[in-house]
Amino acid sequence: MLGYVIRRLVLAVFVLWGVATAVFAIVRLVPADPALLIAGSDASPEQLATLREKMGLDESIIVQYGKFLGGAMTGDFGDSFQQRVPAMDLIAQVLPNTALLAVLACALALVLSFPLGLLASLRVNGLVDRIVTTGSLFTQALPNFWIGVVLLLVFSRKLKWLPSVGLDSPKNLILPTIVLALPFVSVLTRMIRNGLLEVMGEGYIQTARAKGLLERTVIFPHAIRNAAIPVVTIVGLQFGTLLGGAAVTETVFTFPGIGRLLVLSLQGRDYNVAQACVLVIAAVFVLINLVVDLTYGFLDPRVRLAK
Amino acid sequence: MPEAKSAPLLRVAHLKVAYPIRSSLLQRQISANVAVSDVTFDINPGETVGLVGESGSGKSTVARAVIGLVKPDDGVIEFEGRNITGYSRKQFKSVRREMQMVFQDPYASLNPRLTVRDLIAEGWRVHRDIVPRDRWTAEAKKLMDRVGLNPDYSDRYPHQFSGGQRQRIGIARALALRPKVIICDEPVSALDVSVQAQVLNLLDDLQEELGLAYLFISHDLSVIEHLCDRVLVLHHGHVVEQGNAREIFERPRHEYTKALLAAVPVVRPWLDQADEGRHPTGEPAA
Amino acid sequence: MTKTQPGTAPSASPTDAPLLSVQDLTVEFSTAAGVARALRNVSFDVRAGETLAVLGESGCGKSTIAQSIMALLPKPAGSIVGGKILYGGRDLAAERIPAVRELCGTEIAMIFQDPLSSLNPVFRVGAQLAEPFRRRLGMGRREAWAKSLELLKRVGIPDAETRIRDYPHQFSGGQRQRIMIAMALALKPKLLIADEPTTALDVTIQKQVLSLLADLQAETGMAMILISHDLGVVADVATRAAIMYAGRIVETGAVRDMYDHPAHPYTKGLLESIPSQTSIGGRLKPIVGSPPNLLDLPSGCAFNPRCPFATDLCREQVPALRTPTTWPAGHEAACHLSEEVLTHA
Amino acid sequence: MTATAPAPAPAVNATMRHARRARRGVTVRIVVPLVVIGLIVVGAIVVPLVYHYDPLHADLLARLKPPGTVTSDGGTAILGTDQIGSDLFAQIMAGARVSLLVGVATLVISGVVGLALGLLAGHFGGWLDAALMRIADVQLAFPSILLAILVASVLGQGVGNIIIVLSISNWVVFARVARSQVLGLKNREYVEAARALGAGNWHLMFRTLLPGCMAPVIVVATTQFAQVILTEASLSFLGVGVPLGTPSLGSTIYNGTQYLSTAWWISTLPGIVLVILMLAFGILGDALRDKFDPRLRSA
Repeated sequence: MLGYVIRRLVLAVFVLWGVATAVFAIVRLVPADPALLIAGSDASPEQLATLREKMGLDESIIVQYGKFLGGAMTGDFGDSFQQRVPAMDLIAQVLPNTALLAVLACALALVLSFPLGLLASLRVNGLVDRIVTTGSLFTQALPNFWIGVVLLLVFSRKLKWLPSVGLDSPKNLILPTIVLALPFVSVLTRMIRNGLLEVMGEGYIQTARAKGLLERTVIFPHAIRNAAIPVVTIVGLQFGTLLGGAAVTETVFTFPGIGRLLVLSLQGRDYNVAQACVLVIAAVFVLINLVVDLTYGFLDPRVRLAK
Repeated sequence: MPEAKSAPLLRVAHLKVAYPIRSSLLQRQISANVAVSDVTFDINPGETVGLVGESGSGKSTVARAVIGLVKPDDGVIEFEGRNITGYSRKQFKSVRREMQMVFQDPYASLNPRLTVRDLIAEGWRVHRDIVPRDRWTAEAKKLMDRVGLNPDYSDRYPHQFSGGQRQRIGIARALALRPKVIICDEPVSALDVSVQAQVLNLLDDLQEELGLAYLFISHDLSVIEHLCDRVLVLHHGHVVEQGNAREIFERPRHEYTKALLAAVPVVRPWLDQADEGRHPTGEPAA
Repeated sequence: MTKTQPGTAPSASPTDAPLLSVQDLTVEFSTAAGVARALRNVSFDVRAGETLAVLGESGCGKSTIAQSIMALLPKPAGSIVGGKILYGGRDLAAERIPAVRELCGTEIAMIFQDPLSSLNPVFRVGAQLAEPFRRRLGMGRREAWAKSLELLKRVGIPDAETRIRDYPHQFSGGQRQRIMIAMALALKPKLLIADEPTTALDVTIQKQVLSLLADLQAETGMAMILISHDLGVVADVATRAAIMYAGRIVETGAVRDMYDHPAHPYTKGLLESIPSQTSIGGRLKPIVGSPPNLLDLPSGCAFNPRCPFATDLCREQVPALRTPTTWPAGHEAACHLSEEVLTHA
Repeated sequence: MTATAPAPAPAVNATMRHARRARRGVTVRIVVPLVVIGLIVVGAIVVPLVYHYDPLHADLLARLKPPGTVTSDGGTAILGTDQIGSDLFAQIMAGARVSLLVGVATLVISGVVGLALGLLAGHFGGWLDAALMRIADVQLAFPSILLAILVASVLGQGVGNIIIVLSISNWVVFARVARSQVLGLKNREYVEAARALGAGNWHLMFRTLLPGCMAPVIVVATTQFAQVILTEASLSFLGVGVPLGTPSLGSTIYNGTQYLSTAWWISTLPGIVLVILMLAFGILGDALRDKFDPRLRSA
């Protein structure tokens, strides 16, 4: 188990380094001049020169890269060009909001999908199964920005039940949570349904039945525990999609989160902030998947006890 | 029966194969799991040598090493006097024409996306000079007929055949290269008893007709006893006993061989109680 | 199912009522390619303490018998479409699944071919062993654990005190099957169904597992149904056997009677196709052809296309199980030409 | 010796009808989505040609007209007009054309690259495999839409750039599927049999392993196609996708959101087309999965 943990940790660090390098490369190595990108095409040569110096662009690319990595490790991504404050401060303001949103969406998805997936798997082609299968197809087909817009129109503009923008009251969380959770629910439900169906055909389920256990006991814990193992991995991976989806959803609802900060900073060419946003989101994602991998090892003794 | 004077077709001396154990952290090799060590035997033209052992005895590893699917760590493999141990993949290609293999699982060993004709012709695609392309269909049909399959079914896919028929396809594929020796890795253990006998008879007929040599691997002692001239008994990667098949089955010397023979269920145990000579397969020669 | 004649039930002496009596059991599976008739009019009895073997090749339906008795038929594909499974005055074929499961474990238990996939990989063997005690008898954790340990020792797992905390993948194949046996026998069932219990094991391990089963049977007096494809294993373990082909019992009787004087051409063919001392160096006598497709059985006797004795009658009429006058009671074969088969050397 | 070909079953009963229905179901679920996708493709090619659609042509008098309005030049705007007076039907179809183009191009590029790299990595293993998989790990640590947003905003707007961006974030999926499939097949006896015949790397990779990878790759391609179109729409919605003036389903939906309460159709109708397209691909992907992976197929 220790070897497994160490291996996962090393991998996580490596991935973060890779992400940082990729971000650096994307912003610095594209043919365009970052200073020009930031200052805009109408800037004077003097302005550009000052900016280059300020950004350290006059130094060699290796030095720039070293400084960038060093800064990234200490959470120093430079100042925002627009607001003249450290990029990390801006992120610190909005990160908790996104975290709250993501956790709520995740929780909602888990709470909905486990019973739905279970019910669907109990009677294949039954009523619940058909509803779940069709429903999940629909939710996956709906672009989340579009649902967001429609929900806003219906519940805040027409019915005036819920506030539309910002984050002034807990009520502001309701619509974004639903929009973020929807695709997640459909993926998870199908995953649980198919996982359970597969597990129910395994030999140990026959054994459990042959022992005369009630069907309830056959499912809890025998089937569920085994079906949950791949689901845990998917939850981790889907969390990334969820964080990505936050950029769109937060924009639709004008929600003060890291996704919207990223979009705004890109629109304002505030690359220091944009870099920081991407790296922070990637770090969160890597961290969550690290936890997921360790949970996986805990759930499956074959992984934990492998020599 | 082999001619005793001629040079061996295949000579294996002190064969050792180990599978690396890698550290989970850096995937560096930290030690090795010795699958077989110090295995030595010859196969003469037209002869059948049996490798018998339980799971984990390394008998399949020997087969895979001989045909070049795994690299031996030590020892020498000679084919018709040529040392093929260190052959590169390209060099090995010429050996593969002479040496073919029939696999255990008639379901997994045939590419499900190829027709029987294409399965048999696959070897001709690799070795261009055996059969010209325009003769493939005709030759494939001939081979199907030879192994007891209806040549009209040459356009069918493996899943349309039963287990025994698929094993016949596998044999036809091996024969297509016109080899001198065929390595049979548990060729009948996935088959039902009644069908197993058909395949064993087919192998027997082909040997007689084409002068093939077999390296026959099985866990089933009665099959080995039926078919083999000489036998090697493998246990945990070591040869515990080898020699003339009849002798080993009638007078096993090693404790493991004795235990193995004693463990085989006897079809008609009641005959044994009357008769003194206990045979693994029941039915003493009465 | 109108044109087939029901097989006659084996004669039972009135004083000795069978523990389990299967009568005219017929089971169908629906598959994408059509309906497979897995079992047709299968009848047999098992008496307390005896071992009945069900012998047959892959796809003959022998495992379906076990699944039918234990209500383990895959749903919704498989269903019992006719016949009775009588146990303790109840017809299990007619009862609802939960009612049958009540009997599973306490009255009838089962072990399977592949001991690795039959054990749940994510639970300790101790927990799996304790389950019958805890869930069925309502024992406390500690008591159930002690009972499990006792069982583990009984089936010969060395160092049971520590190994009880291990997971299935940490055991060898033979040990896993021992654990399965311990689990099946936990609640002292009256009947054990062993479905190819040693097929996945090496011969030396097979011998140990079979002798363990024999010991346990002598100890508890339970009856056993052994499902196997191995003529040797059947001769070793059982006194009586039913030989199956394409979903029907084609011959049944004392193992020794049948092996020495097979009355069905299939039994005869099976016995002759095994390599034996007399066949060394020579040719075997296989049964020609392949087993039939259960979706499209030949008319008449299902064995007729492979049978050297077959006549027009065999191609038209399904033979019923019968005991001709010269045979010992209880030895029956489903063949129109049994007399000829018997006299044919 | 007869091959055991499936033959018609002797009796018809309830269980058999069930089985037949399940089989027919898969076929229907493949054919119907294909027809729907085909119709949209034909529409996307033909309609803009017939309508002579010009996205930059503004007709302020014809702004925000509801579906069915007769326009000044005598035609009927069957789906209404947008905020600059363009015919919405023509615009949606032109948008679908851009979306489909982006989807197909991305899929071809990322599919070919991913499949090739996955095959190589799976077949040869070693450092190539390790390097490739670490790159994949890094890339999967990016939520792909973030990568797309970042790259798109650096590269600038444009259909070509969108295709590059989406290809970069999609090849990994194909590479991983192909690689894991190859790893699964590699030790199958039929691959060993090909090696025992003396087959070289080329033969093994393209004649033996590649055909075995195709089924899951096709399934993944179906779902990825939907994902790509959706991501393109999202990017256009965020303003980093197709340039202004290029209609895409995403940009049309975005443009319509400001008018939702007054002209619901601008945003809703292209949304519905997008949903229909996504649904068709979703159903198709599921049906193909059922066809190729019978384990999950219900009896």
